Formats: sequence, C-alpha cells, structure tokens
Amino acid sequence: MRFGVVRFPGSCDDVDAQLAASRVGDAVLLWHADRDLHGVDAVIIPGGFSYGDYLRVGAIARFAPVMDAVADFAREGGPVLGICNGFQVLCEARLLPGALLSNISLRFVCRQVELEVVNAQTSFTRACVPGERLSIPIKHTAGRYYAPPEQLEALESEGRIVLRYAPGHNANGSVLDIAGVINERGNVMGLMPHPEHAVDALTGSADGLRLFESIRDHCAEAARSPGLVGA
Amino acid sequence: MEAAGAPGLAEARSLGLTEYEYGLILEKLGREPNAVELAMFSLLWSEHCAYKHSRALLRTLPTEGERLLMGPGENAGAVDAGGGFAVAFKVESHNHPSAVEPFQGAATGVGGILRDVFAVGARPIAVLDSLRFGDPTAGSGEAGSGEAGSGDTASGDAGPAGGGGAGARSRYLLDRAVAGIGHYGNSIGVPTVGGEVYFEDPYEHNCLVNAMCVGLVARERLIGSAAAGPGNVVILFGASTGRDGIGGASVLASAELGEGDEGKRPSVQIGDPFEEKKLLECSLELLEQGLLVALQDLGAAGLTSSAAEMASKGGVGIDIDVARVPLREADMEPFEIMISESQERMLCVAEPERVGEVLAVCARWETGAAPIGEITDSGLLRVRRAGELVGEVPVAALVDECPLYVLEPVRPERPPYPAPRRTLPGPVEGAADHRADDPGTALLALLSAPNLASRRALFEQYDCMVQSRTVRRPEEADAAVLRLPARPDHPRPGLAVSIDGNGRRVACDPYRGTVEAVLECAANLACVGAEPLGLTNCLNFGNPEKPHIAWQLTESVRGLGDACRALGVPVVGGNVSLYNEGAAGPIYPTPVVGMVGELPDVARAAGLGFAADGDAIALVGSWDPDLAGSELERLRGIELPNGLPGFDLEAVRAAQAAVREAVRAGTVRSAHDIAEGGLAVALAECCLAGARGATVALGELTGGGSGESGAGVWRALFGEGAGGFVVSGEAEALRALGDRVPVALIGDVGGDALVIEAGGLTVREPLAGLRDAHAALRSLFS
Amino acid sequence: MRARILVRPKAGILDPQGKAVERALPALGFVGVSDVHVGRLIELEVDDASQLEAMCERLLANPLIEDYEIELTGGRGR
Amino acid sequence: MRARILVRPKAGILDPQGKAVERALPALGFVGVSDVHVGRLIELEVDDASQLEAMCERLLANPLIEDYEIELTGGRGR
Ligand SMILES: Nc1ncnc2c1ncn2[C@@H]1O[C@H](COP(=O)(O)OP(=O)(O)O)[C@@H](O)[C@H]1O
Ligand SMILES: [Mg+2]
Repeated sequence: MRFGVVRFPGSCDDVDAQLAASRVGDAVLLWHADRDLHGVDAVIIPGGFSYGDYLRVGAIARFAPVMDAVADFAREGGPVLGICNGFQVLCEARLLPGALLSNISLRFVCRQVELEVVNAQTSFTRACVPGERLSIPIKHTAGRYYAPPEQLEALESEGRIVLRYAPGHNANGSVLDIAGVINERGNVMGLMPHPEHAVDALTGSADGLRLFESIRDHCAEAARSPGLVGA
Repeated sequence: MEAAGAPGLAEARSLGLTEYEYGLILEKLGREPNAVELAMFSLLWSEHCAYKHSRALLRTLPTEGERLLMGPGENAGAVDAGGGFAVAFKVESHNHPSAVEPFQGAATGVGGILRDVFAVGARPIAVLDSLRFGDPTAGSGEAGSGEAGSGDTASGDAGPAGGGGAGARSRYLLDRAVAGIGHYGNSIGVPTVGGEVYFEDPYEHNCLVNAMCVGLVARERLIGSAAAGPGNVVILFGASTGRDGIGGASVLASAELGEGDEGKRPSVQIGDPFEEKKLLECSLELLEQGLLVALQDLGAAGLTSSAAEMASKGGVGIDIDVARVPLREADMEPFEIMISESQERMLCVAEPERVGEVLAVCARWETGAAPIGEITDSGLLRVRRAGELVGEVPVAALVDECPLYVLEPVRPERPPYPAPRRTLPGPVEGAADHRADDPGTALLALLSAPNLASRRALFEQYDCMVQSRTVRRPEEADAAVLRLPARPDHPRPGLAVSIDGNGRRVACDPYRGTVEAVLECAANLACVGAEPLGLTNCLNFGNPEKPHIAWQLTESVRGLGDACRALGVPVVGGNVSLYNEGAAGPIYPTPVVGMVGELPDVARAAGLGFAADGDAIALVGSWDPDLAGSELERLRGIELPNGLPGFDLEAVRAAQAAVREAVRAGTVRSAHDIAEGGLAVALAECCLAGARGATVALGELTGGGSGESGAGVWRALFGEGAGGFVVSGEAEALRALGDRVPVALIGDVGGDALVIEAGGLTVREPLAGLRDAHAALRSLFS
Repeated sequence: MRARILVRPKAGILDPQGKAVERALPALGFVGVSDVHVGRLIELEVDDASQLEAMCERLLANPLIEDYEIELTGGRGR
Repeated sequence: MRARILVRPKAGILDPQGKAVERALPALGFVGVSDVHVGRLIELEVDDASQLEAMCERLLANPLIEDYEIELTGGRGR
C-alpha cells in the first residue's frame, strides 16, 4: 500500500510522517499545489506550521489545491489522518468537527504524554486494544480541542472520540481530554499527538506505530473487499 | 567618483568611526566617501563585522584537525562526521537585539545562525541556546510583566514593561527570549535539543542570547561563499528588503547600551520563520540541483557585508544595482538598501545560463528572487541605482583593511565584580566553621537555585524531536544525542552536542574558567560515549578598550586554545560579542563553548539517571573539588575568589576517555559529570533523572580537611572542579575501570531517598523533596 | 476602500489570552479592569466591500469559534 | 467603561501575517485586496479610562514594534 504525505509550505513533520509510514508501507510526499494524489491509498496531513500558522492555525493551508483532492478522496471513503497541524487543517476544512484553540498556558508544549485508546475499532486504531495506553509526544501551541456541546455529545455517543489524554496528561486544556476524533463516516481522523514521533523505542516510544499499522491493515482489507470503506 | 555632498567626519563619527579610521578611508579612496560608501565602511569596520579587537587573538586558536573540513572564515565550520557526511556548526550571539526586544531578538538570533549553517549547504538538524539573565528572584516577589505574551507569538502581546523590580525585568527577558527561540526553531522544523541558562546579577542590564546550530550535509555538497567567475550573476532571494535594523551593526552591536539607548533604537528586526523555512528548502534544492557557484547568507550589515565577503573570498569584484532589489517599502535610499538587515535573505552566484532555473526553483518555493548584479574582475564593490553609479569601494578596503587594535591587557587586582547576593545563610568566609550548618538544607537550596534547578519549564517550549533524530532528549543525558543514517559498519552511528560556559567561574579566573568550560563540554560528550570532533565558541565580553576586560579576553582565549590543544579538538568557527556592559558595569566574561562529537552506537549512549536498583555507584576521575567559586559560595554571598584552583589537564582527559570507553562498551549504565553544586547535586540529579534513590558513603573522600571545621565534608559534598564523574553499573565492571583512572565505589542505587554519609554528617532527602526543589523554575513560567 | 475587521472569541469560549491580561494588569498596579477579551484586528484596502462578508466567513474568521464585525473606515492609507 | 484597543504592527515593521493573508486571498477568488495588516484587538471594561494609555505602553502593546489606538465604546457589556 502507499501513503501520501502532504507537504505545504511550512510543513515540518512531513518527512517524519513519511519515514514513519514507510515502516509499514510505501510513502510519498504530495505537493500542496498539486491536485493529483497520485493514486495513494491513504493520506496523511502532517504536523508543522503550514503557512506559518499565520492568521489562524490551519486556516490558509485548507485552501491549498491539494486539499480539494484530499476532500474528494475523503468523500470517496479514502482514509485521511491529520496529525497536529494536519488536524487543525482538517477542522478548518470542515472535514472534521470542532476547532483547535490555543493551549490554556498560551505556550508551546513539547512533552511525552499518555493517551487512552477509547475506540479501537476505527481504521486508525484497529491494531490497538480498547483502553490501552499509548506513549506518544505532543508538541503544539494550539491543541485545545473545542466543539459546541451538542457536537460533543454526538462525538461521545457515536464513539468518535478515538483518543483521550490519560488523567494528568491533558497539557492543553482540551474539552473532555480529547486528543483525537474521527468523522461520522470513520475515514477521516485527526489527533494532536504525534504518532510519527513514536515509531522507535530508540527515540522514545514505538506506540505510535500502531496507528500506521492500523491504516495498513485497513487498506489491505479494503483492497481484498472493494467497496468496503470507512470503519 | 565624485564626492559630491560628502557627509564628512562628523557624520562618520556619529556612525561609530573614529577620526583615525575616517582618515584611513580617505586614504584608501583617495577622496571623501559619499553617504553610501560611508554607511558601508561604518558597518564593515564596526567591531561586529571587523573583529577589530579580537582578530589577533583568534589567530592563536588551533584550527587544524584530521577531521576538519572547513575552518573559521566560512559561514559555519565543518568536520567530517563519517559515512560520507559533514557536520557544520556555529554559535552566534544576538545579545543587544535581545536586550531591546527579547522575543524578536532571540528569534532572529536563531534565524541568523540557521542561515549560516544552510549557507554552507547543510540542513540544520539541531539548535542549542545559551542564555544569561539577571537573577529572576531578585527584588520583590511581585509578579512580573509580560505574562500575557507567552507562547502564541502570532498574537503575543508582550508589554516590555518595567516595574516590579530587577527580578521582574529578568523574568520578562527570560520568558520572551525562550518564547522567541521556540517560536523560530519550532516553526521552521529544527529541533532545539539543548542549551544552558545562568542567572547572575552582572547580566541584569545586558542579557546574553547565543544560539548554536548544527547542520548535516553530504561531504561533497559543502559549499563555500567565495564568489567566482566574472560575468556570473548575483541573485538575492528570500524576503524583500525593508528598513529593518538599519544601523544595527554599528549602533547596536558595537557600542555599550547605556542610558540613552531608547533614542538609538533602530527599527527592530522581525523574524519570519515561515519565510525562512521556504528559504531553507529552496537553498538546499538549488544546491542539490547544482545550480550555484556560491551561497552566502545576509546577516549583520546586510547586502554590503554579504557582497563584500563573497567578493573578498573569491578575489573578485561585484556590481550591484539597488534598483533591482525587491523592496518592502518604497522610497528607500541606496545606502539603506545596502545596509538593511531585513531577515530571511540569501545571496547566491550563478552562471548566466543557470539563472532561469534558479528563479524557477525560487518560484516553486514561493520565495522572492531577483538578479541584482554581477561578478566583475574589478576588485570593486560598485553600487548603482538604475545604472547610475552611487558608490564604489575597493573590496579589500572594506573587508581586509580595517585597522586592528592591539589590546592593552592589565590584570585587575581582583575580579571587579560585587559579591553575589546572599540567599543562603551560612558561613561567609570559605574557611569558617561549617559544623552548625545542615548540608541537607544546602542541597535543597542548591537544587532549587535558579542556576541549578530543572530547565524543564524552558525546554518544554522547544520541539526537541522534529526530524526524528533525537535519541537523548534534554535532561535525559549530559549531551543531546542525534542519530545519523546507518552505515555498513555501524548500524546506529550518531552525533552528540553540548554547549557550556559558566561566566562566574571565568570571572574568578579567565584562564582556568575557560579551560573548564571546554572540559565540561567534552565531559558531557564523554558521558554519552562521544568523542569531540570540533568546537565552536562565542566570546561574550565587556568593553575591550578597558584594560581589565582586555585581560579577561586575552586570558580566556589563551585558555580556550590550551584546552583545545590538550584535547586535540580544532576550533571550527565562532563569534565575538564585545561591549556587553550595562549601567552597573560589564557582564561576567562569558566564553560559550559548543562541541559536536561522534559516537559509534547511539543505543549505547548512557543516560544520566540511575538505571537499575542494586547498581553500584562510582566516582570516576582524579577529582579534587574546591568550594572557591562554587555555586554554594554564590548562594552564601561570598565574594568571587581571585583565581580558581588548578587541575591536571592530562588526568581530566584520561578520565573522560575512560568514561567514554566504558559507555561505549556498555559497562556503565549511567554517567554524569560533576559540575555546579558538586558531588551532592550530581548524585541528586542522577536520582531524579532515574526516579531512584541512592545510598552513598563518602568516607575517605572527605579527605584531610575533615578536621575541626568540617570543611572537608562540605568540600566533598559541594565543591566544584573539573574531571569528576558519577557512574553506575555492576560493581565489578566499575571496579575494573580503576585499572586506568582513579575510581571510588561510593554506594548503591535504590530506595526512595538520597542518603549521603560524609564525615559524620548525614544527608537524607526523600526523592519527592528533591523533585520539588528541582522544579523551582516552574513557577517563573506559570 | 479601507476596511477594518474585528474578530473576537465567541462568548462562552474560554479566552485564556484575555484571562492572562486580566491577571497581569493588577500586578502592574492597574486595578478596576475586568472582562478582558483578546481578538484579532485585520485592516485592509478593498476595491469591492461587498466581498468582505464572504472573506470573513471563508478565511478571516472561523465562525465556529469567532464572531466578526466589519467596519468601513473610509479613504485609502493606513 | 468599555474600551477597545487596536494594536497594529508599526508602519515599516515586517508584518508576516498581513503578508500571508494578502497572498491567500487571491487564491480564494478575492481580488482587489491590498495593504493587509493583522493586529490585535483587546476589549475590556475599565473603571478609570485614564489608565489605558499606561496599560498599553506597559503591557497591552509592545511600543517598539506596535502602535496602538484606544477607543472608548461606552456602556458595559460585550
Ligand atoms: N571566537 C571565534 N573563534 C573562532 N572563529 C571565530 C570566532 N569568532 C568569529 N570567528 C570566525 O570569523 C568569521 C566571521 O564571523 P562572523 O562575522 O560572525 O560571520 P557571519 O557574518 O557569517 O556570521 C566566521 O568564520 C567565524 O567562524
Ligand atoms: Mg554568515
């Protein structure tokens, strides 16, 4: 299978995501100005500071030509994972509900945190065990997840809160300790923590690999039974 | 050229040139300089650009080495990192801009050093920062200013407010400088993997912000900045040019900041890391495609300095037409365009038939680019505006013929600094009676002292992991460890980096203090199993025209050279920042030393934390600590001693080699060098990093001095000096190290407290208490 | 035409920047300040002011978390 | 009293945000927009409006790189 990692001007964790994904499959970079996804099986919108994070995080990147293609890909059920800035971009693009506000501390925070897998049945977490804890770093200034109350209720009741910060690990003030959410159809997920920086015990943890493996397994299954999309 | 409307001597002086220097310019030109020419001379002949007071000293530093690829003189030095890679690195100061506007000053400091590294073709893979501020706990306990302006810079509302006392100002500077460094490094995707910060009163009116960058490049891709090939095209790319920092080099960096500095403030330079990210990727792509003859960043003195340096190195001339420079503000004068310090710009030279391709790569990265001139064989820097000649100066006169000044060093009778502020009760005189004091209290006071407390609250504001190379993060080991691509012979090779320099100890003894800084840096590398490849340094000093400062500088450089020779490490480059003085006098002399080392297997890099219960703990090295100039004496408000005790360089080198090899062989499970706060603090740090207690008996180490006053005990616990390490591992393995260097087994890992028996005194502190004390800086950032 | 767009955090959404200012002011000796909110100010020159609303909806503000207000401030220049 | 403080980058000082917005708008089909600047909007309730100037100088704006403008907008509430 092949992952495509979008590169915007100002993307920083694009190569990291590519390296991480290439541990479980092929991975190529997708240029922001290109409307073609070159036949990839899954898309990753990586972390960084697309367009300098100017105006509002993710606000400008969402209009890059490649995002039209990503939206089409998502509409057809293709798996899209947004990490950190990528999560912010997906929210701005309305491919995911909610928004990411500045951390309550107003500071950038880089820290290894513990996550709880709330839903292990998504295409992005199927290699995890429900309730399992993952050690994955965060690094961001605007990671406080917000959604209006009715939206939150829906997210919770539909199992769309996929990852939560474990008690004591919510460093940004996210509502309901939300670290990662998924769309209704189950094929677009965003999370603030960086699984691509947790793929090797040597650099801290290998727990993040589980997300990449999940996507790989999902794509393999989808390939075996065409027509199957989402979770 | 006509000297019509020549500005004359008075103007020259107001730009910082002396009458003598102005006379020299007349001589070299054979006429009076016009405004454009005078502006260019005033900047290139400033201390910052010309190294007028330091060049002769710098020539004494050892710059040769087997692994050296690029020595001082290029934008960054480079050494062979093995496996076909070169590692380029340099440290640079941004002190004065940071004192004026700490967020932007620190941010643009990082931006500047990054450009120096990618100017030689290397991808920046790590940033380190070295900071000095006044005491953040000084004055009232009242909250400081600037709280509102933390982290989020896109909307950072920092009031650079005064008020709240000296401590509040220092907290504000610290807060904003750290935020600025993080803002730039994080946004551009280069990890900030290490650094250091000290808080001392002499920095209160003149903070120091030094940043170091390390870059990686395939050996054959290293590129120099020598312009070549008359007829080749000079292209300016990156951000457009505005009035940023005009006069910066002369006014800001070469004069003392004094009472009247408000009025002298040139427009502050604003950093745009997004622009730099594009510039970085664009530059590396240009090099990868082999489109460039030479590449140079724009830093202090902007286009003038960059063009002149490139021409000088290549022995050619350059013609520039300022009308072709993309401007951010209309109606800029030619002299303004030539000296603007707008950030995020680079200059390159390309063959005419390659220009189209160069511009295409720039366009792809949405980076502005314009051919602004060409290489000539005239040996002149000629400035035109839409064809009309507006300035013409021999390159050699600008770059190489600035007068150099001879220092007139005079040793002061004693270090010319007031005693530190006393914050810990205890004997004032070093030799007084210690028996009444409690070493446990002293240990906690030391752990929570601003100079020793955990830096977590700072470094958590830095992305330390982007680029996926960071194997040892801050506070995990004495040096940051970055892995390199696997090689056939080594599956996990790596680099280790560290930056060090304790100005207070240099103030006590400029020679030995500087030697110690180099040794400490090398010790940090040894603890992760790394061998130094090269060294960079930034010499932060006061006004060198003052005899005692000249002496500090001379002695410090002598120490730097001797230490480098003793370790066999070449100086690959650096930076000098002089005139660091405030209303209350000069800063502590502060040579900051950055080192890069190599290690064969990053998986073996030892952490500093105790790793397993039951492990034995050993003290390695011929360690002979002394309280003179120690952090304990500082807390007690004891005057700086006039000189530091000597040490045996050869013995220190042997101890480092032994530790390095033990780490590489895997015979020790943790390693930590003993530095500020002495052995007791080092042990506490090992406990905290490993989240394990330890029981230690110092026995004989309290030495002959353990007599009546108890001084020997205190010296053993809290004395400082070079060459000591705390390691842990299996007792047998540790004992075996004793074949090569002095080793004393002093205790065992385990429990949830640190217990130290020393000459009849017992320190017993639960881990939780140590942890709370160590977290003292947290409150500065809440 | 010169336009000014005021973007504010929606009521009810925590505004830590406003809170931080509110906390910092008393420490500097300013009392009697409350209900502080920090938002964004965007000023621009626009030929066709009827576009502004759409610009705000699509780019300049995020209606989920922000309110905006458009003010036309007349002639050219800033 | 309700006050509104407009904080903007000083003329001549680089404004990367303004530049970014200016570049983004045409791509969204909004043409004829120029001279875009992004600043901050601070709104607050203050008892003594004569303090505002000092508050701006010391905390709300960074006078080295920003200009500010104080507007009193009358009654309470936001
Ligand atoms: N303390 C020092 N030790 C060794 N080399 C130095 C030192 N200070 C400056 N240099 C070298 O002198 C040259 C000029 O430095 P600088 O003007 O700071 O360069 P740049 O303009 O590229 O930043 C550089 O090659 C630098 O490495
Ligand atoms: Mg340079």
